[in-house]
This record gives sequence, C-alpha cells and structure tokens, in this order.
Amino acid sequence: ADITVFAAASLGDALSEAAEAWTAGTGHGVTIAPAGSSALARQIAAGAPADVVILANTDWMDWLAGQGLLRDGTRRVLMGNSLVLVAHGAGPNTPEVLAPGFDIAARLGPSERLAMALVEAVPAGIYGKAALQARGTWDALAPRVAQTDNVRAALALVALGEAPLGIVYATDARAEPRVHVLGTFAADSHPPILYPGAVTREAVAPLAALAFLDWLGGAEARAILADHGFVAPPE
Amino acid sequence: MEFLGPDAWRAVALSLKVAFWATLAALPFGLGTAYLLARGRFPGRSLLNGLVHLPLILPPVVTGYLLLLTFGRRGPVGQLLEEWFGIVLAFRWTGAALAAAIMAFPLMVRAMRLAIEAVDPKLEAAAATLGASKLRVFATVTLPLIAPGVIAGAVLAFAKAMGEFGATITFVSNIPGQTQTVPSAIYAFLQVPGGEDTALRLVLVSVAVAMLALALSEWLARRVARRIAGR
Amino acid sequence: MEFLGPDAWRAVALSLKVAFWATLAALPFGLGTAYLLARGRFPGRSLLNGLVHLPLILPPVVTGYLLLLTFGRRGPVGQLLEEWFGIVLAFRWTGAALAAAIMAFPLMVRAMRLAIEAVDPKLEAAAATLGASKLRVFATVTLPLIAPGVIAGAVLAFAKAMGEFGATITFVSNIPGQTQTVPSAIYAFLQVPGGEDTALRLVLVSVAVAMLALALSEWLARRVARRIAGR
Amino acid sequence: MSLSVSLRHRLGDFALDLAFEAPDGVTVLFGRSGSGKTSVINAVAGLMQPDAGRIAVAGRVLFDSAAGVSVPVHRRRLGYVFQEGRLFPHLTVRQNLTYARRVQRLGPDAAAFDRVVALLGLGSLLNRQPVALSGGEAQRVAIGRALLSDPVMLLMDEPLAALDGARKAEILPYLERLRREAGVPILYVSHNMAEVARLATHVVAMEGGRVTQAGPAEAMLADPGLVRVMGLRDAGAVLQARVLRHGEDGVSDLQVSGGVLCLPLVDAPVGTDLRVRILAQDVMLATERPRNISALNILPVTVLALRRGDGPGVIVQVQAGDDLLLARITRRSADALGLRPGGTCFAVLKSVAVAPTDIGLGLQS
Amino acid sequence: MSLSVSLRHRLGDFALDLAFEAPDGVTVLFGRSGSGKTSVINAVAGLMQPDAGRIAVAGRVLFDSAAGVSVPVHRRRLGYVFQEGRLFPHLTVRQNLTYARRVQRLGPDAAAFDRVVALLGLGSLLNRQPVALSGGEAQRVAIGRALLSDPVMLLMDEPLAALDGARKAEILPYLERLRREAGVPILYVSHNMAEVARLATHVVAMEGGRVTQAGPAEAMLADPGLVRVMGLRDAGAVLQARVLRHGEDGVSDLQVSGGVLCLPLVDAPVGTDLRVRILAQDVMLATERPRNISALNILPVTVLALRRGDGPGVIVQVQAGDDLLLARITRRSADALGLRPGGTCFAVLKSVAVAPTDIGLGLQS
Ligand SMILES: Nc1ncnc2c1ncn2[C@@H]1O[C@H](COP(=O)(O)OP(=O)(O)OP(=O)(O)O)[C@@H](O)[C@H]1O
Ligand SMILES: Nc1ncnc2c1ncn2[C@@H]1O[C@H](COP(=O)(O)OP(=O)(O)OP(=O)(O)O)[C@@H](O)[C@H]1O
Ligand code: MOO
Ligand SMILES: [Mg+2]
Ligand SMILES: [Mg+2]
Repeated sequence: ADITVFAAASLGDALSEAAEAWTAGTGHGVTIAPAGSSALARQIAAGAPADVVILANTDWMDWLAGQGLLRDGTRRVLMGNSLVLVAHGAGPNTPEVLAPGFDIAARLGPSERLAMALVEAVPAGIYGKAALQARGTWDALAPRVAQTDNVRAALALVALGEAPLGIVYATDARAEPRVHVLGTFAADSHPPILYPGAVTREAVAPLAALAFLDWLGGAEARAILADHGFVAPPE
Repeated sequence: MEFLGPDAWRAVALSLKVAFWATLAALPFGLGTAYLLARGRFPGRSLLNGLVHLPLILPPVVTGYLLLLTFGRRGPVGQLLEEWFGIVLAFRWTGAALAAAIMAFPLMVRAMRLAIEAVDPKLEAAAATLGASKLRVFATVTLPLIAPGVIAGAVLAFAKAMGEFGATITFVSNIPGQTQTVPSAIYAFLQVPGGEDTALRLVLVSVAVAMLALALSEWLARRVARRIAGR
Repeated sequence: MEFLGPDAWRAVALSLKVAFWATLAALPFGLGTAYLLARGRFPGRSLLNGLVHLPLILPPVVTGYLLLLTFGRRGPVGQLLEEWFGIVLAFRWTGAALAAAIMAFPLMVRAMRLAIEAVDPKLEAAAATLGASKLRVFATVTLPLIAPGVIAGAVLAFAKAMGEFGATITFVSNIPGQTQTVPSAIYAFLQVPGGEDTALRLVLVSVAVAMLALALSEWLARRVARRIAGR
Repeated sequence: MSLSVSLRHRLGDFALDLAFEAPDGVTVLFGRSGSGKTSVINAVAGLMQPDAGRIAVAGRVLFDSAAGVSVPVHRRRLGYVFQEGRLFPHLTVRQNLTYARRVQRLGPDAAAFDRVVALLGLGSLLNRQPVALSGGEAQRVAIGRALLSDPVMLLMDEPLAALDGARKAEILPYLERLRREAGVPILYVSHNMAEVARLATHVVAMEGGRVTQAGPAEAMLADPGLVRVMGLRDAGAVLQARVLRHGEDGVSDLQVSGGVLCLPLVDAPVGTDLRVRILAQDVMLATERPRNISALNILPVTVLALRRGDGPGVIVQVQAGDDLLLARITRRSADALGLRPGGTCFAVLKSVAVAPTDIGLGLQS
Repeated sequence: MSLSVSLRHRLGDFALDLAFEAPDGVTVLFGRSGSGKTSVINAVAGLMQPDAGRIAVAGRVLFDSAAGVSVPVHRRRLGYVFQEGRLFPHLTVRQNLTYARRVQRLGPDAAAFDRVVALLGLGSLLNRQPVALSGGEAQRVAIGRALLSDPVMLLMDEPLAALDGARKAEILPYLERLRREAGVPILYVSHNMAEVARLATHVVAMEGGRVTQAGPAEAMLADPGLVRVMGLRDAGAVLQARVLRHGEDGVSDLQVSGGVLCLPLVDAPVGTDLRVRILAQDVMLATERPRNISALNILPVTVLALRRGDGPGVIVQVQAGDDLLLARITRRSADALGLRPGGTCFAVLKSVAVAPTDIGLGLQS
C-alpha cells in the first residue's frame, strides 16, 4: 500500500532519496509532505491523512503521544544530527569539536550578527542556545543573534554574507558551498538532536507504514541518510 | 535535464486550479460583501468590515491555524460540512482553495467596494424610475459599471491565491499532488540543501502565469472600461 | 499573571511603528505608480503593472529572499545605500518597514488606481481651462476626489504591514526589540507546544489595533466622501 | 384628479411646502430657477422622501406619510426625463431605449420603438454609446427612453431645454398626441412659456418652494394678473379654433368664436379642433379698422379690463366672441386711443406672428 | 482678427472640416444639435486635438499642426463655460469661483468677486456644495467661475440654456459689458436667436461639421437668404439707434436713421448708442399710413427685395433710412398690397414687441 509521510522540512532530500529506494524495493509508493514540526503535529491532531510522522523535535512528538495520536510501540528515534558553527565564504571545513576557548564574539566582530533559527521556538535554535549557554557565552551573544523562522533561512544569511557566522545543522552546512564549517558543538553541550518517527493512530496503511519505519532504521537507509550527514541515533 | 520535475509541474497545475476556484467561489460573496459595505447602513457594518480585513491583519499562519480549528475534520464547521454534505476541506485541494479565497477576500472586497462607491447613484435612480427593482438595477446598471473593479478584484484575488503560502500550508499541509501548491513546493525546495535552483524555476513559472493572468485582466478591464466610458 | 510580557509589548510597539512608516513611505510611490498605471500610455506599462503585483504573487519568503539579495548589506542597492547615505536596512526596523511596504504596495496601488480611474476627466479638463497645470490639476482636483481611495489604499497597506511575516523575517530576521514584529512573535509562540495562549493574546492585541485603524480610516473616508459628493 | 400632491420638506435652508391637484393632461410646473420644481418632481417619482405629505397619481396613493405608505420607485411606473439626461453609459442608444421593457420583462414592442425612433430622429444614433452624443442628441434619447417605458404618467424636467427650435417643434406634437391618445398625464417642468401655452392643460406656478397660483391653462394664461408671473414677453391667451379651409396661397382659415383667423398653413385636416396661443405683444388695438395693411386678422372686440403695471405697458383684456385675448400696448397708445372697459375696438394680429409651436391640438378632438 | 480657426477632424462617422475668422466681440457659433459646435469650441480650448489645422486667438497661435505647435490647455487662458456645468464637487461654490485665481497664484480680487457674485445672484449659495444646487444655480456658478478666471477669451457653450428668462435678461447685459469694457472676445454657442442678435458681432452658421455662412451680425441678420438658417420665427434685423429722450409715460424715443422709434422705457442715458433687434414677424407693412392704432412706430420705407419661400410667407427686405429691416408677411398680404422692389410703403411696428433682451448696447459707445 502507498503511504503518506508527514516529515519535518529539514529532512528534505535525504528522506526523499530513502523513500525512493524503499519504493524501488517494495513497490509501495511514498508521498512526503514537508512542513515545520509544529504545523505537522497540529495537523495530525486535526486528522491529517498521514501514515507516518517524522519530526525534528521530541517535544512535539511527546505532545502527539500525549494525545494518543500515535500507534503504541511504533515510536522510535530514526536518526541524529549535530550542530555546527558556520562562517561565510568558502574555506576548509573543520568538523572537529569547537575548542572551548573559541571566541565566537571576537570572530563576529563588533557589530555583526550571529544567524540562528528562533532560539525559543525552532529546534535548531533551541539546541544552539543550549550549546552557547553551556559555553557560557549566551548572555554576551544573545543581543546579537538574528533569528530566523527556520534553520535554512539562517544558513542563507550566512551564505549571502549578511551574517558572518551562523549556527546550523551539520546536514545543512554540507550542501552549501558558500559557507564553511568552523567546528561542531560538543554533543553533550545541548540536548541530543534526534528525529523521532512513528505510525499515526489514523494511518490507513499501518503495516506499510511500520515496514517503512523499520526499513529506515536498517542499514540501507542508514547509508543513504549518512550520505546527507545524518548520524545514527544513540542506541 | 528537465526544466521542472513532475512534482513541480503538478504543483503548478494544482496552484492554477486552486487559484481559479478560489477566485470564482469568492466572487459572489465578495461582491455581496462589497455592496453591503458600500451601500448598506446597518449596525455591525464596522464589525463586518473588520472581519473581512482580518486575514490581512493576521499572520497567515494564524489564519491557517484558525481554519484548521474551524474547518478541520475535528473542527465544528468541518464536522458539520462532512456529516451533512459530505464535503471535506481538510488536506484536500478544496481546503487550499478555501484558504486562498479567505486570504484573498479582503483584497477582492476592497477593490469592488471602491468601484461600487464610484457609481453615480443618479444612474441607479434613473433605472429605478424605468421599472427596475433593486436587484435588476444592480444587475443591469451597477454591475456593468463596476465590471472593471470586479475584474480588478478578481485578479488581485487570483494573484494572491497563486502566492498564498502560510495559511495554506498550515491548514492543508504540503502533500505533493494534493495540497502542494507552487509556494508550498518552493518552500519545500528551499528547505533542501541545493534546492534553490528548482525553487527559482518554480518562481519563474508562477510569475509567468500570474503575469499572464494580469495582462489578460488588464486587457479585459480596459475593454470593459472603454465600452462603459467611451474614453 | 500579566496579559503580555514586556517583549510582546515591545513587539506591538514595533509593529505599529513599522506599519506606520511603511504606509507613509509607500504612499507617494503608490500614488505615483497608480497614476501612471491609470492614466499613463507608455511602453512597459504592463511590465510595471506586473512588477507592482509581484509581491502578491510570490510566496513571501521568496520576496524576503529577493529583498535580502538586493537590499542586504552585500546586495547592490544595500551597498550603495550604506556607502552613499549611511542607510542600513538589514536587521533594522527600517528593513522591516521596507519589507512591509513592498508587500503592501500592490494593495495600495490597486486601490488608488481604481479611485483615479473613477475620476471624471471632464472635471480635470475644466480645471485645466481655468489655468491649472497638470500638477495643480492633480493636487486640487484629482487628489481630493480620490482621497477616499487613497485612504482605503493606505489602510489596506497598514493592515497588511501589521500582518506581514514571511518576507520580514526572511529579510531582517527576528531580533527582539529591533525587528521582532507581532507576527514574528506570534509565529514563535506557535512553534512550541502550549504556546498558543500567548500567541492568542498577541493576536487579540494586533486585531484590536488593526480594527481601530480600520474604523478610523472608514470614518475618515466617509467624511471625505461626504464632503466630495454631498451624498 | 389625476395627480394630487401635498408635501412638506426641508433641504438645507430651503423649505418646500405646497399642495396642488391636477387633472388629466399636462400639468406644467412653472417657476424660476431654484423655486423647487425638480424637488417636487423627485418627490412624485419617489427619488426623494418628503418629510410629510401625500402623493397620489391616477387614484393610486404613491406616498402617504400619515398612513406610512411609500411605493418603491420602480413600482410607480412614472417615466422620468431628467434635467441632465442620465443615460446609461455602458449601453448603446438602442439598449438605453429598450431598457425599461427589458427590465420589466415585457416583450419588445417594435412598433412603438420605431415610432419613437423616427419621431426623435434617433435612427442614425442607435448603435452609438452615450459619450459619442452631442448634448441635444443625448436629451432626445433620454426622452425616448422614458416614452418607451410605458408609464402611467410622464415626469419631464425641462426636457427640451437643450434642443434647438426645429427639434422642439418636432417633439411637441408627439407630446400632445401622447397626452391625448395614450391618456398619459404629464407633469412638466418648464421655463418656456411657449411650451407652457402649447402643452399645459393646467399650470402650477411656484416660487420659493410654494405654489403661488394654480389653475387651468386657459384661465391662467388669460389672467392679466398673472402676466408678471409668466413674464411680459411670454404672456398670451389661448383660443379654441377649428380649421375651416386651407387656401392655395398657403394660408389656413380658422374659425374662432369671434370671427375668422388667417394663419400660415396649419398642418391639420379641415374640421380639427386646435388651440392657438396668441401672445399679448402680438396683438395691436385700433379704434378704426385699418386698411391696406399686411395683417390679415382684424377682429372686432370688446375691452373687458385694462391693467397698468409699474412699467410703460398696459395689458388689455378683450373679448372676441366667447374667447378672451390679451393685448399688451404702451400707456401712451392706450391714452391716445382712449380705451376703457366696455368700449369696442379692433384687434389686429399678424398672420405670421403665430408660431407653429403655438398651435396645438385641442383637448377634445 | 481676434480668432482664426481652421481645422479638420474625424469623430466616428462625423467629420469636422471648417475655417472661419472672427473679429473682436462676440462670435456666435450657430447651428442645429449635432452640427459640431461643441467640438469646435473644444478644439479652441485645447481639449480636443484636431487632426489638422491652425487656431490663433488675439494673434497668438494656440495650435498649428503644420508647425507642430499646441499650447497646453492651461496656458491658453480661455475661460470655458461648459454645456454641463462641471463644477468641482469637492469645493464649495465660493471655492469654485476663486479656483482659477488660486491655481494661477493670483491674489484674490475681492472687487471682481463681489461684482460677479452680485450679478449672478450667487450670494446665498457661496457656502453650498455643488450637489445642493438646482440646475440653473449650478450653471450660474459655472459662468461665474469662468468669468473670474481672467481670460483673454471666453468660450461659452449654451451657457444660458438652463436659465430662466429673468436670469437670462440679467446676465446678458453683463456679457455685453464684458465684450465692450474688458475687450474680452467671446466665442459663444447658442440655439437662441434672441441671444445671437443681442450679443453677436459676428455669426458663424454651421451645419454637419461645416461652416455654411459667416459674417458680421448685422449683415447676416438682415440677409433674407439666411432666414431659413436662423429659423423663420427668429429672423430679424438689427438697427443702430441713439436714445433721444425718455418720456414721462414710460416710453423712450430713439433716433434711427429712418426716423424715430418709440420703445418701452430703455435703461440707458440719453445719447447712448444702442442695438435694437426688430424681428421680421413683428413688422407689418401698409401701403396707407394706419391711423388710430396702438402701434406707435410707423416708418416710411422702400422695398428692396422680396423673397418667397416654399411656405406661405414672404420675407420683405426694406430700407428705412440707412438701415435695413426685414418683414415677414403672408403671400396673400404681399399680393393684396402689390409690393415690389422699389416701391414705397410704411413699416408698422408695435412698441412693446421689442423685448428688453433685444436691446443691447452699441459696439461703439
Ligand atoms: N441638498 C440640498 N441642500 C440644500 N439646498 C438644496 C439641496 N438640494 C436642493 N437645494 C435647494 O433647493 C432649491 C430647489 O431646488 P430644485 O432643484 O428643486 O430647483 P428647480 O426649481 O428645479 O431649479 P432649476 O430650474 O434651476 O432646475 C434650490 O434653491 C436649491 O438650492
Ligand atoms: N466620440 C464620438 N464618436 C462619434 N461621434 C461623435 C463623438 N463625439 C461627438 N460625435 C458626434 O459629433 C457631432 C458633433 O457633436 P457636438 O457635440 O460638437 O455637437 P453640438 O453642435 O455641440 O450639438 P448640441 O447642440 O446638441 O450640443 C455629433 O453628431 C455627435 O454625435
Ligand atoms: O525541521 Mo524544523 O521543525 O522546520 O527545524
Ligand atoms: Mg431643476
Ligand atoms: Mg454641444
């Protein structure tokens, strides 16, 4: 049976590619509806025809579960991601963990902005804020943060040079040639970046949906996701 | 390489359909509301006026959210519509059309209202003395005279419907082939690393379509205006 | 508990400022463009018309992105503005006003254009025979006669500016106290589970403000219209 | 009474307060600019709601503030020719003309259409838009449009003011025919005494929102006291006449009660009853029958009354047979001729002084 | 020449193709509805660009298609009174009147303002909006607005059509005074021969977009061949007269070249030169001097020409002193009196037949 997947927009390409491979293998079609996690969650609550939901945000998944909108036992973490500090322009990518002494404010210069997703609302922003707090630099940087409604828009600000630095997912930074990675934030400096998925209570093809989720956790899918920079979730 | 993939083309076709029906369905309501606001003297006129403008004032996401709450399958109106008429708007292209229509409504009403206010009531009075009832005066005098305004309103609505994004994606989500309009598709492509190219192409297509519609309507409005004023 | 936190109130104040200046700054350009479109006969008229409508047709995010490309600090216009006049739009409330103005521009122009087209050219001709140059005819006859349309256009623009979100956040992002307008704040609250309450309160405030502006403008427009037509 | 109007209304600092009744035929509202004529006609049409009053047309109450009655405009079936045309700019002349029948869902009436088109000379204009019409052409179309709405009463607000003499002369007979044949009463606003005399069966004189005098046209027109209201130059009485014969030399003889009138060829068959308006200023009086003079009409008359105004003129009311005539002469002449009531003399009248527009069909024929 | 017009223009299937020159004074464009009068005046004002031609006012070229000249409307300084008012609806009457001086940044001219307001009876209307005016009131304001624009030439498109007789009579003298004192030439469209005769120094007769005849008013009005164009009833010649004395009995004596005319008291001091229009239909001819008749004016005249039309009438051109007169009589009378060119007879004219509107100030005085 064909299934519809409501997926966080930032999963984008990686999920599409994986879905194509699954379709090729099983003959089941996959329709991916991308949007922000909050919109997806609310829509599912309003009876959206989704078989599978994959969010970039554990809170909204909890919210769905709390309302009994997910099939019991189908929820799992599908992949993980990491947070990086990017700078404008081409340059050597330095995927290593950002040194504790790295002075972001100094690097920013006196009047420039640090691009992030909304720090109270959008997952990438929330993680970024936590990471900066862990480094003890949040209070100094907070007034200089330019927040965007999604992480891709923050990346665009850096790519265009409007902001010299930005905090984005590693997966986003990879595909953007106009930025380079200055370093990765320590994984323990922010809540783990996890992409939970589940079959919805109203799924019309729950078996295929579950099969797709299972397959996403398998090796073939992992390889595709890894190509896009996602990492396997912590066991 | 193809200019656009099949999903993108489907989005274009869907957007056209949505914009067309949104405009058409909104027209009679828009006209009625515009007439009420232009000529009516009733308590609650200001309230109605405010209500009509709401979609303009609210962030589109809020409008979409309110639509979801009202017309969603669990929403009060959505449930009634489904039970009584079997009409489902949520997560259908019809819902996208509803969202577009509502977002475009204030633009349409404003344009039509201005046109109605510009009609000389003396001509309507003359029609009444010739035996035309209020309704017929409207159909035979007012309506033809405001035709340019109606066309202008419809075009604004069509253009807005082609560009509407926030309310649509919030209300009916972004399901390719079903509710993924051009703006939603552009959003999806922009979320994907390297998707800017395709997004740009979609922008070009949607601009081309809307420009065509605009040019057509300009031509139409001019013809009508010329017929009316002979200028 | 307070009705709204200080940040939210700051957003309200900022939105008012942005909408006010966006409307005011757009007015002369809107009027000029409307006049050109209504009365001008020049090649490229259709193109201009299309251009004016672009912000309506394009998804707001795209408009915001284009603004960023053009008026950003690295953008061609943005650089010139900074070098020559020291004007920086990026990440400033002025940029938010620019985004709002551009998004509202088509609405404003349409309303004004309709009004201009409704003015009887015979009155303008009469003014010319009395010695009024084109400019003076405009100022003393056309402008007073289209005042209701101008007001309508300004209100539409104001309302739209109060509700604009996509282009604004993309262009100037969201910096509390500087570029965080009410819609950005509402959006942020809607992104987190349980944020609906605060979002709703903000919605109420922004609706109240906009309704007030609407009512005011209606009253104004009616006064002007009554003065003009004596109806 | 075909029309019965009584109303009170305030318009800024202008107050309308009047009542009049009018029989079938043509009732002319006559008065200076700003005296309230258009306002009255608007109230009858239902375009203005008077503050108080009652309006009835042909026995049907259209408005009664006491009874709370106000028939909607489109149900009043009154054909209104406005002072300023008010053609529908988006319709062709043809569509303007057929508008009333279309909206009332009456089938087309080709005969009436053709007749009105021919009469008003609209043939070559039918496919034009109103903007492409000259001022006079537009007004002719407006008249046609009202005529073709099949009204129970026509309201005409200075309908001929924008027409040239020739067109006026062409349209007047049609209005007369309308009055007689279709029995359609007409409420007619005019400044023009020639029109009044030609058309009116009843005259209502207005001033400052009030009726100053009203009555049957003949009596009103032959009343020397009303000369001021009508305007000196336009004062004149109306005679009943019957066509006796048409001469080879282009002169028609008409029987009036006081004798025979010779007028330039009258376009009516022998035996037709006519109304002939004789302007007071076109009548001379002589105490001796003049000879060898170009005036063909010399009637023996009896002087009834002399009315001196403030000016140099005297209005003399004389009786010719059963009819009354007015003559306007100078005081100097009146003194020289020694005119006084009861005396006899001769009324001298040029044949050509009676304009074709001053000869109309009688009411009875 | 004050005004020189030559133009060619197409309007749908109507073609304008004409040329005329006009001296200072009032040039009347005369012709039926639809003959193109408004179009000509629009071309002069610059509101219509003719396809080809040349227009000059007071030596200043306003339009010349050959030279590529076209002065913008607002620089032409022509005061235009439109056929349909065109008051600015958003301005009060006062603001409408002062509009021209305001936009031309001329200071207020209280004297001129007061004079025009008084003349046109606008005093009580000054604070009204145009919608609250009656048809005639609106047109009076429009005239005032044009008068107050300090124009080098006035263009008037049937400005008096909507006014009643009394208002017309009040305004005409002002137009005359304007013509004479301010030296402002006027291009005047009218259907009304009384206005033509009273005001015109030059007449341009139009038909179907062409000029059929043009010339000085006196010659045009006394030309029996033009009677058709003017309309039979309105034909009449203009005499030059000088006030001799004002009688106690309200009659003024005027010297004309052929004798003395007695007219109802003329409002002009002794010695004033006047123009007096005598309608052809008001003149009787007699081969024997009539006695004991109310007509005070009996002038010996010589018959110059008789012109028979198709109808029953004959236009007789007679000479009284140096002046020409027209008389319109029936063929029957002409035959009975045996009139022929060269013969002598008496012209009989009622004093009161000359309307006050037919007496105007002479050009020289
Ligand atoms: N809305 C108004 N407010 C104040 N006065 C008004 C209004 N409308 C009309 N009037 C006045 O009422 C009077 C009557 O107007 P109406 O139009 O009936 O006159 P009329 O006799 O038709 O004049 P005309 O012959 O010039 O058309 C006028 O003095 C006019 O100024
Ligand atoms: N836009 C047009 N298209 C076609 N014909 C037109 C147009 N405008 C005017 N005409 C015609 O041109 C002719 C002249 O019009 P114009 O208004 O100059 O007449 P007029 O002499 O002023 O008439 P009136 O005395 O009735 O005002 C008319 O026959 C009219 O029908
Ligand atoms: O994928 Mo998100 O929820 O837009 O950061
Ligand atoms: Mg009137
Ligand atoms: Mg005209």
